[in-house]
Parts: sequence; structure tokens; C-alpha cells
Amino acid sequence: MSLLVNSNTIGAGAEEARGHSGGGALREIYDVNAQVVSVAVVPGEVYRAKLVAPEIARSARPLQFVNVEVSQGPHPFLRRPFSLSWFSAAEGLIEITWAVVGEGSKIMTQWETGTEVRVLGPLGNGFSLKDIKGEALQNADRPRLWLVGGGTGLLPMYPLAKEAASQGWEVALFYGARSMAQVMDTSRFVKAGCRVIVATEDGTYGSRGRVTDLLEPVIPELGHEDVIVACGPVPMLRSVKNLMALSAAPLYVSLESRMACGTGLCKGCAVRAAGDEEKYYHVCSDGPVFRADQVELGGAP
Amino acid sequence: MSLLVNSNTIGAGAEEARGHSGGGALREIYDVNAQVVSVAVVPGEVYRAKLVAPEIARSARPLQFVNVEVSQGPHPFLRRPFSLSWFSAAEGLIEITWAVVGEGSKIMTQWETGTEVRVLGPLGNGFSLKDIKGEALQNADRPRLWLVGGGTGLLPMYPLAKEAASQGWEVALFYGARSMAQVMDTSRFVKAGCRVIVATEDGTYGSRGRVTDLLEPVIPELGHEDVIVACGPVPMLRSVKNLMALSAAPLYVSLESRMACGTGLCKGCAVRAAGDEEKYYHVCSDGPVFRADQVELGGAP
Amino acid sequence: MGHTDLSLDFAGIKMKNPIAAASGVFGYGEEYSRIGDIRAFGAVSVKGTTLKPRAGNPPPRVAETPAGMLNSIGLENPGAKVAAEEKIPWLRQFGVPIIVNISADTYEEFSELGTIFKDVEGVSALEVNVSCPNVRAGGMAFGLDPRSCYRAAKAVKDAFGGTVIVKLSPNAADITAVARAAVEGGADALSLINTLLGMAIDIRSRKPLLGNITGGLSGPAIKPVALRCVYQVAQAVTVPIMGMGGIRSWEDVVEFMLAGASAVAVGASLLVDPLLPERLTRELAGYCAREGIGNPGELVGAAWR
Amino acid sequence: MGHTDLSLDFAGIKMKNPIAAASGVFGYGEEYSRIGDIRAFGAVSVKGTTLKPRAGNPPPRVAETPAGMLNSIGLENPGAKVAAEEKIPWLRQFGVPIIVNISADTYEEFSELGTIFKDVEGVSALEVNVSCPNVRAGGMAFGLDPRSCYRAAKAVKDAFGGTVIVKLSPNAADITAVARAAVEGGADALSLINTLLGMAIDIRSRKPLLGNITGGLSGPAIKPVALRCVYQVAQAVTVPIMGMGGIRSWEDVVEFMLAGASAVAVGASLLVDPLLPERLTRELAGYCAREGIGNPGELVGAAWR
Ligand SMILES: Cc1cc2nc3c(=O)[nH]c(=O)nc-3n(C[C@H](O)[C@H](O)[C@H](O)COP(=O)(O)OP(=O)(O)OC[C@H]3O[C@@H](n4cnc5c(N)ncnc54)[C@H](O)[C@@H]3O)c2cc1C
Ligand SMILES: Cc1cc2nc3c(=O)[nH]c(=O)nc-3n(C[C@H](O)[C@H](O)[C@H](O)COP(=O)(O)OP(=O)(O)OC[C@H]3O[C@@H](n4cnc5c(N)ncnc54)[C@H](O)[C@@H]3O)c2cc1C
Ligand SMILES: Cc1cc2nc3c(=O)[nH]c(=O)nc-3n(C[C@H](O)[C@H](O)[C@H](O)COP(=O)(O)O)c2cc1C
Ligand SMILES: Cc1cc2nc3c(=O)[nH]c(=O)nc-3n(C[C@H](O)[C@H](O)[C@H](O)COP(=O)(O)O)c2cc1C
Ligand code: FES
Ligand code: FES
Repeated sequence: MSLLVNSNTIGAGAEEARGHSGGGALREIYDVNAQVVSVAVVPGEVYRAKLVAPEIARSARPLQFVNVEVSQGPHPFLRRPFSLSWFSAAEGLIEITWAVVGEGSKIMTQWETGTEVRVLGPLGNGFSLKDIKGEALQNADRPRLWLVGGGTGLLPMYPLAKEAASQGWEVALFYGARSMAQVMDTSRFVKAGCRVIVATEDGTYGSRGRVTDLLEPVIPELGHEDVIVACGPVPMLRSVKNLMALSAAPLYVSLESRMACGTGLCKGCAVRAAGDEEKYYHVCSDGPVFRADQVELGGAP
Repeated sequence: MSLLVNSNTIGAGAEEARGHSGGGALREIYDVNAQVVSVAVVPGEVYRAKLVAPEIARSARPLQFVNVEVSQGPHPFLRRPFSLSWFSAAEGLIEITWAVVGEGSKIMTQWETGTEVRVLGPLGNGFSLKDIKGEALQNADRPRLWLVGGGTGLLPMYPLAKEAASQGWEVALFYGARSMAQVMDTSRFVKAGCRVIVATEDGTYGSRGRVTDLLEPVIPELGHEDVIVACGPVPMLRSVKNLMALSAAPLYVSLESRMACGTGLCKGCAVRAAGDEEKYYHVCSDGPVFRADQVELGGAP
Repeated sequence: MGHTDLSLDFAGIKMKNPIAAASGVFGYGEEYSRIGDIRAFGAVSVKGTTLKPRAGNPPPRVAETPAGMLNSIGLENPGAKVAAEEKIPWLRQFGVPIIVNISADTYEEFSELGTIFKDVEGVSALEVNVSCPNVRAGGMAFGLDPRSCYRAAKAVKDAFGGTVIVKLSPNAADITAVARAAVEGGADALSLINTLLGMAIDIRSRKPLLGNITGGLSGPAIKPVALRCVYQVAQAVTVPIMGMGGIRSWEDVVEFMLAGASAVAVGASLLVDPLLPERLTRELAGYCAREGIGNPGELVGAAWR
Repeated sequence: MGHTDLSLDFAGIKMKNPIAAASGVFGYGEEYSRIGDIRAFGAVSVKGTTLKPRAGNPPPRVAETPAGMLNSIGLENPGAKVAAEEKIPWLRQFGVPIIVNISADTYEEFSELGTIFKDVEGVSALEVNVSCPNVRAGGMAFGLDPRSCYRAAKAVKDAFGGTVIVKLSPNAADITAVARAAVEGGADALSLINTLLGMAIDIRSRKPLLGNITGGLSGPAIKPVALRCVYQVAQAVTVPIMGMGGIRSWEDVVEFMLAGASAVAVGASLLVDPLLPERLTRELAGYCAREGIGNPGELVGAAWR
């Protein structure tokens, strides 16, 4: 099976994919001094900001991310990785949406219109329909994209949902959150033409249960015309992977990991290759999107 | 000669002055979560903020200072010492006025009305007329206070000027700055009834020259009814000390030094005692005000 | 969510809570008594005390660095006699266990210091500073080499008899070897870490910023090194450990305990936030209550046990 | 305010400017070529290379700390053969001096590595990593003890013949002794410092945060330690020094030069600010012009000369 994502074979590791043919860049990464044009608190207890970053917006793909400077002083030292929750090449804008979990994401809540922040991107392989022109899918009448999102894992999938829906794919989003307060706005998915089914663990919104409970009943239906992309906490990804074990449909997972550079320089963002104790992929450069069967989802990051 | 400042003999060192009589505090120091009520850029390229700090305002004395938290994170790590440029027990307010020289003073320019900052004070011995009821002065018809200020050294002397003027002292301020842009507002001194004479090094404001050029002609006039207090860069203090060497009038200098605690805990703010290689005073607890003949003004801080 | 008891017996020292004042940021308590309540500490370690009075190093003595500070105080202290006859008796009134931090250039001096403080009422322990980077002769050298550390520990233990804590240097190539030697020499407990040797340069003058050229680095910047040292040493010895190095939040306290410290001390952060011990004690109790921890002792060494 | 020439001859390596990429934050340049211009560096030190390929340590491999970071990459690299046959030939095209950072568990391996890179075109120097805290066998141990360091340096020098740089560990109790031993062993230059051994603990899981438990501390937090090491070593040897540890501004570069470094390298800060070398070079030139400095070499060691 050769479903290509970007120019890299998904999860194939940097060496094989890059070759050494004279320094031609496979993609370009820009360090942009981006101005914030809007920032707001949106449903789900998350912040959302749009920034001016034409170079990044122009070359971005769904499920790519950016590395954001949160301080100009020596602390906090590292940049923070955030997925592109939306971007527009035409407008030259990118959008990130974040939960406040620690020091960096808290500093970012002080952004206001006009604030300038350094943003490095676009980063990662991303995931675009162009990449998965596998034979099976080409023959399908109406290919279907199933998105499975947990928590903030919903965010990066919107650009992909939009792309797919606009190309005539049938798109469904299964989305799970802890409780109503954490449920993020899914209306943009709906507007894009996507079917949205939500579950909360405590049943305060949508059906009661986990996102895998939503997925389970449809698994027997899945075949070669289907593609599944999951993004969320590792335990959720593991459950999805287990559920899908016997399905013919390819499953892709988008991973997170602790990062320093976000660009492949440091080899800090390792994730173990499935079934090989002595091989690692790098989430920032080989991923964040991997074929589920290529990575070990054993330990949490 | 026993001109007492605060309860400490000026420059007498902690051991002699404090005794060990049962833990009674000689003064109290408060760590206050102070709200900024106003902040402005004022002449002389300095910022000025008033803060609500009733405990500090109530017990503050002229030439005392506070230690200001500039960050809640681990960097910048140390607090910054700033003199009280004004305070009012009645209003429960203190004021600090600062030049932007580095990381901390720059962060402080982001303060706005309502910002809360931790402020520790009042710190240092300070200098009040109550402390210098020496015999000579008691006999004087109209005691005179001569203030000599260089650069930001002007700032802490205003509370003293006001106190002296209101108690019938004749008060004169000799003030030197580099150039017109650095000349700070002296109108509050004038309003308090103080004679103000200014020099700039380039002659763009007041007379051309250094503050010592202003002082030199009056030195022969000085006698037991006079007290001189100087505050500014060490080279200026050294010049003033040399000029005054043969004068009968007592000279006090207010010093700065690199500090960590500002409260006497760390012994970091050492200044060498005059004529004794093996003795140090501490600017934050023995000072900042010293009798000029007690400290070595050799090296810059 | 039951009641949390923060008290502990640290090598015979009865601490109400596990938060101590590190040596050198508390003097002998007089200055602190004007700012905060000395009773907030579980124990206090007084300024490094030498046989003879010391004036300390030439200024400047402190410099700020990224997330930390350098100091080269140079053990300014009034000497053992004044400490024993005036400082300790005064400090005793607060009823908080007093640890006397001692520093010396020779084993004989260490022994003499042990003898002097043997009979001073209210001294709960001696803390042998074999790790001060700020004095020329001796000081840190004892803490870099297991044999010297053994002898220094033994000299103090033999003379003093009571609880001896040896304070280790992170500048040692193998801190566990030095730790074991200290325990063999008679240490009842270990404290770590002292400062890392560092310096700052003033680009305007083009010269070292500190009067003493080099100084000791402390504060949050060194916390990862301190945690590593505690984690290693705690597994190498059986005596209790007082952990320190960059502690400024209750999370830091918990991390040190997980690494293997039974008690912790606040150093540089006390200079910046003098009321820190009260806050740490309150927040640690809150954390324990939330987590259903009866005594924080349950956490000690959990990261490797 | 005349023209400033930033170039230098660093132990035979012709550097256009004194700003190098530190080993481990630049890989072999492929990733960097997608972000910035490799020609901006005065020299580049490639990822620590071992005889056999290494997969590296289990994740998590990085953690943020106050003003710095920990890493435990564990020398993930494709091995000397791939480096020599594919990586270096590719990197050569940029015309920037290439320093190959090598790591080994035995003297024999060091010697073999020297032999392998002897005949590789475009290798300006070998950098002997006797200071990596992230691999179990060997690694840092060579850098803690003068004798082992001497032997490692000699093994590489004898086999390689060309310029050998020995990279020192700040974890040594006496770094000057190790430095002198390296020079005796044949080092033509020294680079320092490698990371400090540290760790982080996750209070939620109550376990070490890094998969490898301990890691190397770098970034601004360690700058005072690095400056001190450079200041001490520069006075103990006559070979040139490449200084590193927390550099992220032109002021830092000047401080390292004043301490005694002829060239400097950017490590962790490159991860955060990949275009840093261009900015540093520009700002250093600006500073020199303002100060009337013809070549920054004039600053080297001024803090103690
Ligand atoms: C590829 C990628 C895409 C991401 N996209 C999003 C997004 O769109 N929206 C969103 O809310 N979050 C996203 N995250 C998680 C986000 O990066 C972290 O929540 C954020 O870094 C936390 O920073 P902090 O300073 O607030 O937390 P702190 O805990 O103070 O951070 C300390 C260090 O740990 C790292 N860290 C902490 N949590 C995580 C985590 N979950 N994953 C990776 N590193 C972490 C930080 O980057 C920092 O280096 C993404 C992570 C990755 C790797
Ligand atoms: C008792 C006292 C009273 C003072 N009163 C005033 C005042 O009223 N107005 C005013 O503008 N300045 C005053 N200063 C100087 C003021 O403290 C420094 O300008 C300020 O600390 C600089 O901080 P920064 O972060 O901007 O500079 P940085 O250079 O980034 O600071 C780095 C470190 O050096 C210390 N430092 C830098 N410059 C000085 C200095 N000149 N003196 C002491 N420490 C320094 C800082 O406190 C900090 O620890 C006073 C200093 C002292 C000791
Ligand atoms: C200003 C200052 C003075 C110190 N003096 C001493 C001392 O006299 N004896 C000693 O053993 N340690 C001394 N130390 C080291 C501290 O006790 C502590 O071990 C170290 O600073 C690490 O902790 P921290 O990061 O919390 O400061 C001193 C530290 C500072 C900051
Ligand atoms: C992610 C990372 C990987 C590193 N890998 C190596 C290495 O392979 N070989 C080596 O000699 N040093 C390695 N180092 C150390 C750096 O080269 C440098 O000596 C150290 O980080 C101090 O500099 P800094 O504070 O600028 O990062 C690495 C550092 C980092 C941050
Ligand atoms: S974060 Fe540096 S390689 Fe991925
Ligand atoms: S600044 Fe700590 S004693 Fe003065």
C-alpha cells in the first residue's frame, strides 16, 4: 500500500524520504514576525487568534502546525507547537486555537490585536487528500472521510474537512469531549457540509460516552472507499486503533509530543516505530500524521 | 559627633545597632500586593507610578526605598530596588520614578492602572531631620539643608526637601544632568519652597558644567548650621566628598549597589568602610544613607 | 481527603513542616524577624559560620542571571564565638530548630567548630559546608573529593557528637561517591545542593562583574541539576536528605520529595519572596489534602521507588 | 569606526565569522536547509556521530526548564559510514567548514572514527565528545577524568591527523585539569561546555519526565557556568577555544569572547530561533563598528588579560 502524504512516505523516516540530491528543499519553513489581527475566547474554554503570516498561509496544508514564540526573554525558553485550525492563502492569514494548560499558553492569552509574535511554519507533513490518491480511493464512487477528534484534537481537522467536502467527499466528524464546558464549536464543520456527531463523557452534551462509542457501530460499514483520521489524546488514539484493527479502511493518526525545534533539527520529538524497539520517528518532521500501524501508541507522551 | 539616622547609628553596622533584646523589631517591612493607580512618562525620560501601599506609606521615611517584583515567573529573578520619590501616609500611596535601563525597568513600563505588583518596603535607614538633632543644629537659628543630586539621584530627595522646608529649614537643591532631555521635573521642589539650581554637562539647560561646579562656590559659606545630602553616581559623590573635605558641615551620601534581598538577609550589597579593608557596610540595611566619611567611594558599584 | 500532617523527624530534628531556610539567605534571623514570622519555618540553617569573623568578599557580590543569580558573599559572618554567645541564644526564642552551617579551611578547624557548638543550647544540628565556592582556601575542595569529605564529616561528628548534616556540592564529578563518604564519616543526613560555580562578565567594563570574579549560581536555573543530584544521592545512601536548589513553588517542593528529599530548603527565592515559607506550607498542605496524602513523607523517593 | 572583519582562523579552520552551530542542534544540515541559509554559519558541528547507527533514547526526550531545556536524545545518528558517505558529501556543497562531532564508548572506537573521517573530503576537524551525559557506556566519563580524556584525545589525533577539537564537560570537578590533559593528548582546540547533567520530574505521574530519566541541561540557564569554564580554561591552555552554553544574543557572544573564546557556538537557542546566526553576525559587526574594533579577536580574553 503506498498512500503518500506530502512528499514523504508517511512514517518512512527522514532518511529514506529526503535523499541527498543537491540541497533542494522539499518544503520551505518561514520564521515570520506575525501580527495578531483578532483574538477571542471561543466555546470549549479555548482561545483563538488569527495572525498575518502570508508565507505560511500560502504553503500550509491541513494538519500542519506552527511553533510559536511565547517570550522574548530567556524564559519560557521553548516555542510552543500549535496546529493550524484554519488558514487562508488568499487572505494571508493563519489561525491557531489553544487551551490554557501552562505557562506558555497562559502568556498567549495576553495577546491583543496588533501584538507581534514570531511564528515558525508551516511544520510537519500535514495531510492532504492530494496525498492519498491510492487506487482503492480512485475507484470509489464517493470516497468518505471519517474524522475522529478528542478534546483539542478536533481543531486541526477543520482544514482537512473543508478540503474534502469541497472535493465531493462525504465527511463525518465524531467528536468527544469531557463535558459540555469543553465542547468546542463544531458549526464550521457543519457549514462546510460535514456530518457532526458529539459525545461527552458525562452526557451533558450529545450522547453520553466516549468518541469510540460513536465510532464502533459504523466500523462494519467501512471499506476501501473510506479514510479515517484521528486526532486526540494517546489513549483515545489507541482505542481507535484497536477498534479499527480488523477494518480494511486505512487509519491515520495525528500525534503530539514534547518538542523543542519543531523542524527536525533536534530529534527531540521521537515516537517509537511499531514493532521495532530500535527505531523512532519524529513527530515534527515525519509526522504529526502517521499511518496508525507504523507507530507505537503504547505510552502517553 | 553623634548624628543619628533612624535607630541605627549611620553606618555603624548591624551588630552594634541592633542588639539582641528579645526580637523586638526596630522597624517593620511589608510585602504588599500593591495596585498601580497611575503611571506616566515624566520629564527626564523617566516613568513615574503611584501605588496603593498603605502599610509602606504609613511608616516610610525620606530616602527609603522599596524592592519591586518585576515578574511572577522565574525570570527576571530578582526584585528591583527603587527609591520612594514621594509618599503619603494619609492617602496610603507611594510613588516610584524610574529610568529604563534594562530588562526589569522595561517590564515596568507595561504597568497600567490596576496592575498589581508585589512591593517590599519600606527599606533602608532613610534619612529624616528627626535623626539629626545634633547640638550644632539645635543651636542654629535657621538650619540649612543642601541637596546635591545627579541624574536619578534627584528623585529620593524630594520627601526630605519637603519635610525640611515645612519645618522651617532653608533648602537648596543643586542638580546636575547630562543634557536637557535628562533633566527631571524640579517644580515639586520649588513648590515645596526649595531653591533649585540646575547644571547640564552640555549647557542645554541651566548652567553648563557639573553639579560640583554649582556647589564649589558655596562651600566656604558652610558651617555647623548646614547639612549636605548627596545622591547620584559614585563619581559625583566622590567629587562632592573631596570638595567638602575641609568643610565643617556634615555630608551624607545615599548609595546604590547591586542588591538581591534589599532587607539585610543576603549581605550582597556590601560597600567598603572607609579606611578599613576588612569591614563592609550593607547598603540596604546600614544605608542607603551614610556619613560620607564612613564609606569608601573608590570603586563604582 | 483527611487531615494532612506536615511534621517530620529529620535525623532527630523535629520539624513542624518540611520547609527550611537555606544557609546564607536568613543570616541569624534578626533581619528576617522584621519581615516575616520565623516560626513559619520547619527549621532554619544560619549563615555559614567560621571560627574567626569574616568580612566577606569585595563588592559587587550579587548579579542576576537567566532565571537565577550569582553570589560571592564570601562567608561574611561574625565568627563562631559571637554566633554561639549572641546569635543562637537570640534565635532560640522562636522555638524553631536551629541548624548551624559551618565552614572551615582545615579539618582541625572543623573539629574546633564542632567543639564550640557542642555545648550551645538550642543547636539542633551542624551543617558541614564542604561546598562553598566563594572562599579561596578549602571550602568547596572538601566537597569534590570523597576522602576529604569523609575526613571533614568525621572531624565534625567526633567533636560535636549530635546530628551532623553534610552539605554537598553539585560541582563534584560523582556526587554519590562524595555522599557515601560523608555518611561513612558520620553524617546523619545530607543537604544538597550548594551553588554551581559560575560567573558574569560586564561587557561595558570588559571585566568580571563580581568583585570576587566567580560566584555561586542559584535559583530556578539550577533546579534540574539539584533534582538530579537528590535523585542520585537518595538512592545511594540511607540517611535523610534535605533538598534545595531553585525551589520557589509547592510543585518544586513535591518534585524534590519525589526525587528523594525528606525536607527541603529555600535559598535564593527567599530573598525575592521573603514570605515564601508560609505560602509553601499552606500550598503543600492543600496539595496533600487534595491527593489524600496523610503526610508528605509518603512522597519521598516515589520517582524511583 | 572602520570596517570590521569578523573572520578568523580557528586552529586551522577558516571561519568567515565566529558563530558556529553546536553539535546536536543542526543534524547534518538537511533540515536546516529548509529553514535558513547554512552559509550564515562560520562553521557547523554535525550531530554526535558514532561508529554504528544509534536509534537514540526512549521518549520523552526534551523538557523545558527555567530559562533552559533538558534533552536526552541519546546520540540518535545514522552511524559513521552513512555520515561519511552521504551526509558530509551533501553538506560540503555549502562551503562552510564542517566539524564532525564524534562519540564513542572505547578508545579503540575513537581511533576507528578518526580513521574513517581521515579521508573524507570536506571534514575540517573532528570534535571529540567526551562529555555527552545521555549515553550509558562511556560518553561523559572520558570528560571527567584527565587521564581518560588524554587517551581519548590521543586516540583520535593519532588516527585522524588533522585538526582535533576536544569538547569538555562542565560536570568535571576541575575542568582545567581535563583541558590540559586534552591538549597534551593532541587537541588543537577545545570546545566547551557540553550540557550539565539534570532531570525533571512530572508531579502528576510522580516519575521522571524524560524517558532516559536524566538529561543534559542547556540554554540561558547555564550561561554563568559556561562563562566560568571558558574563563578558567582559557587561562590554563594556549589552544583556541570555542565557547558555548546559553548563547542567544550578541552580548552573550561578546561575553564569551571576553572570557577567552575565539569562536562561539549556538546550541539550544538555534532550536528556538533558527535564524539566530544571521542576526548574531550582523549585531556583532555592529557592535564592533560602534566600538572601533577591527576584528573581534581583539576581545578574546580581555576579561583576564
Ligand atoms: C504538533 C502539535 C500540535 C498541537 N496543537 C495544539 C492545538 O492546536 N491546540 C492546543 O491547545 N494544543 C496543541 N498542542 C499542545 C500544545 O503544544 C501544548 O498545550 C502547549 O505546548 C502547552 O504549553 P504551555 O506552556 O501552556 O504548558 P507547559 O506545561 O507550561 O509547557 C511546558 C513544556 O511542555 C510542553 N508541553 C506541554 N504540554 C504539551 C503537550 N500536550 N504536547 C506537547 N508539548 C507539551 C510545552 O510545549 C513546553 O515545552 C499541540 C502539540 C503538538 C506537538
Ligand atoms: C537603593 C536604591 C535605590 C534606587 N532608586 C532608584 C530610583 O529611584 N530610580 C531609578 O531609576 N533607579 C533607582 N535605582 C537603580 C535601579 O535599581 C536600577 O536601575 C534597576 O535595578 C535596573 O534594573 P533593570 O532590570 O532595568 O536593569 P538590568 O541591568 O537588566 O538589571 C540586572 C540586575 O542588575 C541590577 N542593577 C542594574 N543597575 C543597577 C543599579 N544602577 N543599581 C543597583 N542595581 C542595579 C538590577 O537590580 C538587576 O538585579 C536604585 C538602586 C538602589 C540600590
Ligand atoms: C546569598 C547566598 C548566600 C549563601 N551562603 C551560604 C552559606 O553561607 N553556606 C552554605 O552552605 N550555603 C550558602 N548558600 C547556598 C544556599 O544555601 C543553597 O544551597 C543554594 O543557594 C541553592 O539553593 P537555592 O537555589 O534555593 O538558592 C548561599 C546562597 C545564597 C544565594
Ligand atoms: C538537543 C541537543 C542535542 C545535543 N547533542 C549533542 C551531541 O550530539 N554532541 C555534542 O557534543 N553535544 C550535543 N549537545 C550539546 C550542545 O552542543 C552544547 O554543547 C550545549 O547544548 C550547550 O550549549 P547551549 O546552551 O547553547 O545549548 C546537544 C544539545 C542539545 C540541546
Ligand atoms: S522537535 Fe526537534 S526534531 Fe522534532
Ligand atoms: S541586598 Fe541583601 S543584604 Fe542588602
